[in-house]
Amino acid sequence: MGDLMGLINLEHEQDFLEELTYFRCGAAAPFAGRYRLVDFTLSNMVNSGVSEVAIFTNSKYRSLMDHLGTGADWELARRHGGLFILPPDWNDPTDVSRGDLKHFHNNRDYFHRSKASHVVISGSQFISNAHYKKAFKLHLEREADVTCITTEVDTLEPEHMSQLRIEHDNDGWVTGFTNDHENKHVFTNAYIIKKEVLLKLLDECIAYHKDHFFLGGVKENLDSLAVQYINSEGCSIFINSIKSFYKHNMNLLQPDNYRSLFFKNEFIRTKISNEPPAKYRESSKVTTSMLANGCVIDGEVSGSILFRGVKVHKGTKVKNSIVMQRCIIEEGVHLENVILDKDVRITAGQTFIGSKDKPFVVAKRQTI
Amino acid sequence: MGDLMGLINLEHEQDFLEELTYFRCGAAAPFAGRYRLVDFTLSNMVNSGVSEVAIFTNSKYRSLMDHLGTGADWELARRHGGLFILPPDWNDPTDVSRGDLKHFHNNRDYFHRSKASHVVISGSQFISNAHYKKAFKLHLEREADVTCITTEVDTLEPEHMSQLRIEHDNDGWVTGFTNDHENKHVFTNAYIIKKEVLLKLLDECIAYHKDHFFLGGVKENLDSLAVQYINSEGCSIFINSIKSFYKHNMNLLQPDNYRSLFFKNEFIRTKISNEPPAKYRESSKVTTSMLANGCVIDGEVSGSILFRGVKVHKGTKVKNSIVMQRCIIEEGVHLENVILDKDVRITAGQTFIGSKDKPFVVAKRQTI
Amino acid sequence: MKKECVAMLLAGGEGKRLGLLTKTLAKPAVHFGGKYRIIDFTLSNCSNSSVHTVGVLTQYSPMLLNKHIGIGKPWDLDRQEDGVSILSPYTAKKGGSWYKGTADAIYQNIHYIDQYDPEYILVISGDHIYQMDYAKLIEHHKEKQSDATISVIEVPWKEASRFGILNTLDNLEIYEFDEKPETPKNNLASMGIYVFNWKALRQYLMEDANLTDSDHDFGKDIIPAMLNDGLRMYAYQFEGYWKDVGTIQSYWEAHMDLLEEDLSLSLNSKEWRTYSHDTNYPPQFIGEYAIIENSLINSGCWINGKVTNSILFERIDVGANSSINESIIHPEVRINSNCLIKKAIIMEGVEIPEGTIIDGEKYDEPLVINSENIVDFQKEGVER
Amino acid sequence: MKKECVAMLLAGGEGKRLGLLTKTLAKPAVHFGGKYRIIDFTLSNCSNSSVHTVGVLTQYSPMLLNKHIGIGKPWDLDRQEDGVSILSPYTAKKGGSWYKGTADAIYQNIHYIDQYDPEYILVISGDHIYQMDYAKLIEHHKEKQSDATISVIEVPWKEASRFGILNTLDNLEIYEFDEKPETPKNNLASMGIYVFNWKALRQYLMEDANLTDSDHDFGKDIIPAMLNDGLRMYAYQFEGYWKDVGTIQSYWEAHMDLLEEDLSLSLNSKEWRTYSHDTNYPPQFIGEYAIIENSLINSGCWINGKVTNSILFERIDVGANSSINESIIHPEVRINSNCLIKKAIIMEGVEIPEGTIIDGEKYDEPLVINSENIVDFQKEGVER
Repeated sequence: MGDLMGLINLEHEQDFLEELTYFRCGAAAPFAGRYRLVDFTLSNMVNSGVSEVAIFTNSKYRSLMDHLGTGADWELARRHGGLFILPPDWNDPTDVSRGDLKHFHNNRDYFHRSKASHVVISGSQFISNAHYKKAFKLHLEREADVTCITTEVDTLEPEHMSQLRIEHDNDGWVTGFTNDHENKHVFTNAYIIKKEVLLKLLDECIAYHKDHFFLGGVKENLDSLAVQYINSEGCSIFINSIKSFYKHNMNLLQPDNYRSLFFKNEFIRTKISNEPPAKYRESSKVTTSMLANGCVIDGEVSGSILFRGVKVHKGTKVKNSIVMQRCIIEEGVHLENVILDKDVRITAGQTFIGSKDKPFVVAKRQTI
Repeated sequence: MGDLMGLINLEHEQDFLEELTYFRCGAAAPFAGRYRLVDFTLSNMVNSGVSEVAIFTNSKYRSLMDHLGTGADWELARRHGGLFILPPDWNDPTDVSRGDLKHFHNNRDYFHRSKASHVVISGSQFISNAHYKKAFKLHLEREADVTCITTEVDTLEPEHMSQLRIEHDNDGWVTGFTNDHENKHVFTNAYIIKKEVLLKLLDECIAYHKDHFFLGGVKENLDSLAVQYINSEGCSIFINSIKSFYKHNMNLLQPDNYRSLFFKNEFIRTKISNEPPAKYRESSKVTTSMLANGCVIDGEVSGSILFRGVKVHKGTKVKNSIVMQRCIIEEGVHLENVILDKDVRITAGQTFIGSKDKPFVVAKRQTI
Repeated sequence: MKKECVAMLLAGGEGKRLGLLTKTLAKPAVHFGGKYRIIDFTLSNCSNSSVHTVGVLTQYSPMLLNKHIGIGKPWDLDRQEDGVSILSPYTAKKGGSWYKGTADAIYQNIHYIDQYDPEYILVISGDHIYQMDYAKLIEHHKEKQSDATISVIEVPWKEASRFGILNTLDNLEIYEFDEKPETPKNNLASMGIYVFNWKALRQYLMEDANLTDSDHDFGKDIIPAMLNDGLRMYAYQFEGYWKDVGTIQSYWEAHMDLLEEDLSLSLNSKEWRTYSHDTNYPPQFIGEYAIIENSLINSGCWINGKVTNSILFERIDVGANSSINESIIHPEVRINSNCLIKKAIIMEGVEIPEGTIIDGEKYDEPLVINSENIVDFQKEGVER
Repeated sequence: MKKECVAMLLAGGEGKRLGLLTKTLAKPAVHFGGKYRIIDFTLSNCSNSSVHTVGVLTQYSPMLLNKHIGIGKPWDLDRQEDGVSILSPYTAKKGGSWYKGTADAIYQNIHYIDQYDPEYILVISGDHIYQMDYAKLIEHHKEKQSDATISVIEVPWKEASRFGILNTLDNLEIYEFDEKPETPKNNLASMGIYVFNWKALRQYLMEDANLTDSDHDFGKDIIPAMLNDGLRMYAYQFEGYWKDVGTIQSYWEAHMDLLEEDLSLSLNSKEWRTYSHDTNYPPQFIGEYAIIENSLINSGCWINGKVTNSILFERIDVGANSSINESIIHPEVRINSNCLIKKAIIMEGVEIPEGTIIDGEKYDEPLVINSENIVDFQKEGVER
């Protein structure tokens, strides 16, 4: 797979998680007890043998940079290849490119310097634990220009509504991208593309003032391109709103879903931490929950996800909630259907209750 | 020296090298055959035992990031501590800070999370090869709030004119910062400051809408602060214009200056490369020059500085010039008092001649 | 390049009294504390004390230990110019042999130390559980202008005769070293942690190497010789948790200590981190009917039974209706349903069949279970 | 974790015929090419061929070699899950010994290989100068569905009797192996580079280990045994520069080759980089009266004399009026003024006093100068 390079394009994924994306981009939002959304796409790339990955970031990328660091925890801190976080920093007054084309254009170097002749491109909103190897094999066998990763859903949920759907013939060639609300064949925004095709479309897109590489480059040229599809295997989750974020966190508390996301394939890689094992004290009562290391539990926790280093004091009940890194929940608190961002402290004796459709969200670093 | 953390503040150093800073910040400008300006300050910090360094960058920081990478080549790719390149990325609508205070304010975390209780702060325009150890020792002995690194120059040159000068009493306490054009005691913009003093001045500066930490915080409060000075030892070079840039490159071709910058103390660290030794072919004629590895020389080179991977073809003369990475100078060319930025190709048979005061500068990646 | 201080970490011990735990593993590599190996405590001490030049002397079953230490990344000891170096006994053309004693181990590696031209040598071992700032010890050594400084800890008087006891003046100057004295004059026990002026030590090592009747041991030979010659030697009193986990019983006790809240040993301290490798296992999953009390549990565990007063390493399954009490479960263990495990240490990778009862309370010391002796417990049936 | 291919790099050779150059240094660690050590070529081949799992077998004077390889950073072989591992002969409690032969070296490290459960084993040595894409070799091995593939190079017919010659069918299938044949039937010489199916090789190694009369050598024992049993064995023909720098003369010749423009060996290729450690020496300084022709010069050099047809490693001073011709100067050498050096190899750290004349043309092979034998040349006076 040395022939495949990676690109995570975050240009068109901005601020989709309300309070959670006030100070960070969506890709950096914490998920599933110890991860950030970007970990899934990045791990799938690395676990498929991709050894160079660029990330087009737009704004609020600081916490993303902090999380990814040198890339060492994803085996990407390499002298040749590796991880390239590319914030917007361009100074050419003659540059007329727009939207994500501005990223593609100003980072042509990244594509030119690599020996790879195909690029796997994805956003961060599709969560799975799957190799791109199979898709790449198909892509090469069919000699496709583009191979789209898709998923067929049983029931259409609100989070699928904004995704493109695909139509195709019996040989797996894509014949159309639509927004047909009845179509259950959903595009994941991940695709493999020939590098030379990418560079050609890039020039065209800029010449015609397009502002979206996939829509303006691939979708509009579908007639003249050979576009395959392949269904992603296993767990397929879209997260593009607080509601879908909450729902899919909670779904992981069903053993089958937990197993399918985490134990069906290679492990999802994330930033290495130095937290000690979670500590359950005498008075702790924990059921149907996921806990990360470094937690210290004195109270009751049920149906919840606790990130690293969360402290739950005595006499406190945490139910159906998501509690992010280093939150401290003091004594006698009652939380239900709540999302606490990092470093929140809930002072003693308080009660906060949201609903499943509208969880109560507390932005980071607050004491309430 | 675990007690000293580093900060390289580039906010007030923008675009001072004309063509050379069209696409990069000044700190990333190549210097002396294999370095970037920032290498000198960064190496002095690392060689003084500083193990965490933050860099406040403003714009055009991409090539700086490429150069510094993970910081491994400066022994700063550490799990705890290390190198933090901090581009402007802040999203707090209530933030009223201005100028470099915006950097200080939005990166308070950097100061808080470190155990160090003093900070050494510098820009990138002062070039030397000297420890901060002596200055830090004095700083601690005198229990100073701030210790300024200064240099006493024999002759005032144009590049000194924009620098602050210091006045002091017999005990080494600074009594004034001036712009007195006759004063030869020049401030290098490098200083050590107590972290608690820094944080206090930071709050004051923001409250009073200052836009320059040193001028608004330290200089204006000189009466209430204990400010020492210490003269930097050895080579002391200021680079803040194309003219001083050219002059100081050329000065290094005097053996004493070369020795004093490179062999008087520890080595200046820079990005590790994989270039083979320089190759001198049969017809090469090279005198009074500095050459980096990877050069291949067929022609005549005198009084010049050649960066990595420069090719000088047969029948070509390069005189009193600075030729940066990977330039190709074809056959029968004559260059004199010229600066070629990276990746320039001079096609066969051409002549370019500038003057010492006004060298002919070619911006990067051009074929002429 | 010159370094002020080089640490030599002795990690070659066989740890025979740990029985099955050290059958194929050096003692410093034995799992500890739900996530760590014993040596992690010493390596973390080095890292937290800014002692960045560390030679680790391995010999007994070094494979896993060498792999664990690797390039020293978790402890920030992967450095270009110094960092951690693994020093195994060198095999010359005509064969090699193990180090003859602690002093011989250092003697054989003089060339390693000399390249850093240090002022001081810190000699430590990878066998103990403790959190200590070596910088303070070295500072003490400098202040006292000592030739050799030995770290000591106060032990209960009645136990003092089990230790090497240092008899000191009020200013902590050492005038006598009593190895396991019958009637101790003091209760300051040596922790086997030394700081030496390298020049002085080097001389003693060279001389000791030529002595045929020497055990080439710090405690038995070098320290007594130095005392005899009247070198300046001081004790440094350490206050805090320190435990030699030399036996199955003390290994188990140290784990139970870890569950005590009021001991000064803390894995949760932000000021004094204990570093080790981390894996990419997902967060632990606690099932609907799980009961967990007073326990430490690591990533990747899947708990459906009852866990009390126990320490679970990573990736452990506890089946429904199983109960674990006062036990230590090493990584990748699968405990099926309806099991009862009490006061036992289950070794890495063991699968405990449904209905197994393992009750260490019936024995003198905690039971150690591996994939061989587990068969002895399979047929005891279910009685709860 | 599983890896398709594991490389075993034999780097234990004493290189006796290199005389002074290998007196305290393993042959693979000898300086080469103005910046490199011999083993860098093989390690760079691994890196450029995407062979990321490399066991390096060291034994003779391994200290410097181990330090040079370190964690494998220059070759991008510092990896969490595989990367480069140094495998020295293991010292067990009762002593250890050197590997008995090339096959024994692999046999002793079966456990290392087994942990990656590979399909293929690539056996290479760190003694040769060449640039080769092992991926193509492995591809060839797969295409031919071979059990063992040996890389060969065409040698001049008249020299063929100095090599191990492989006799093959037209399709490159090997039917005979002739060690240094008096009348060679072929001019395809083995380069000592093998790919094996691991399962097959493992079996042969186990059996060979039990044979008391075996030399435990690939060329002498394993390959003949495989041929004898009728395994599928193919040759892979390498085209390019390949040189065994086994003697002073060939070491010197290989350097002169490096100065030839039209050889396919290129240090300047962007497609096939040769990696090594880089230092922070400043750019080389060429003085006012310097004359340099057809030479390679590294960082930190300071040239005031004349350098022709020579290769200078880093940090070398050449004084005024000194002349260096057809010579190889290792790092940190100081050549004072008025010296004449011709056809010589000056070893690391030597200082050549003013007016010294060293003329290798008078001898059978190039002179090797170290800090001991330099005194023999000091008094010969200046005659230019």
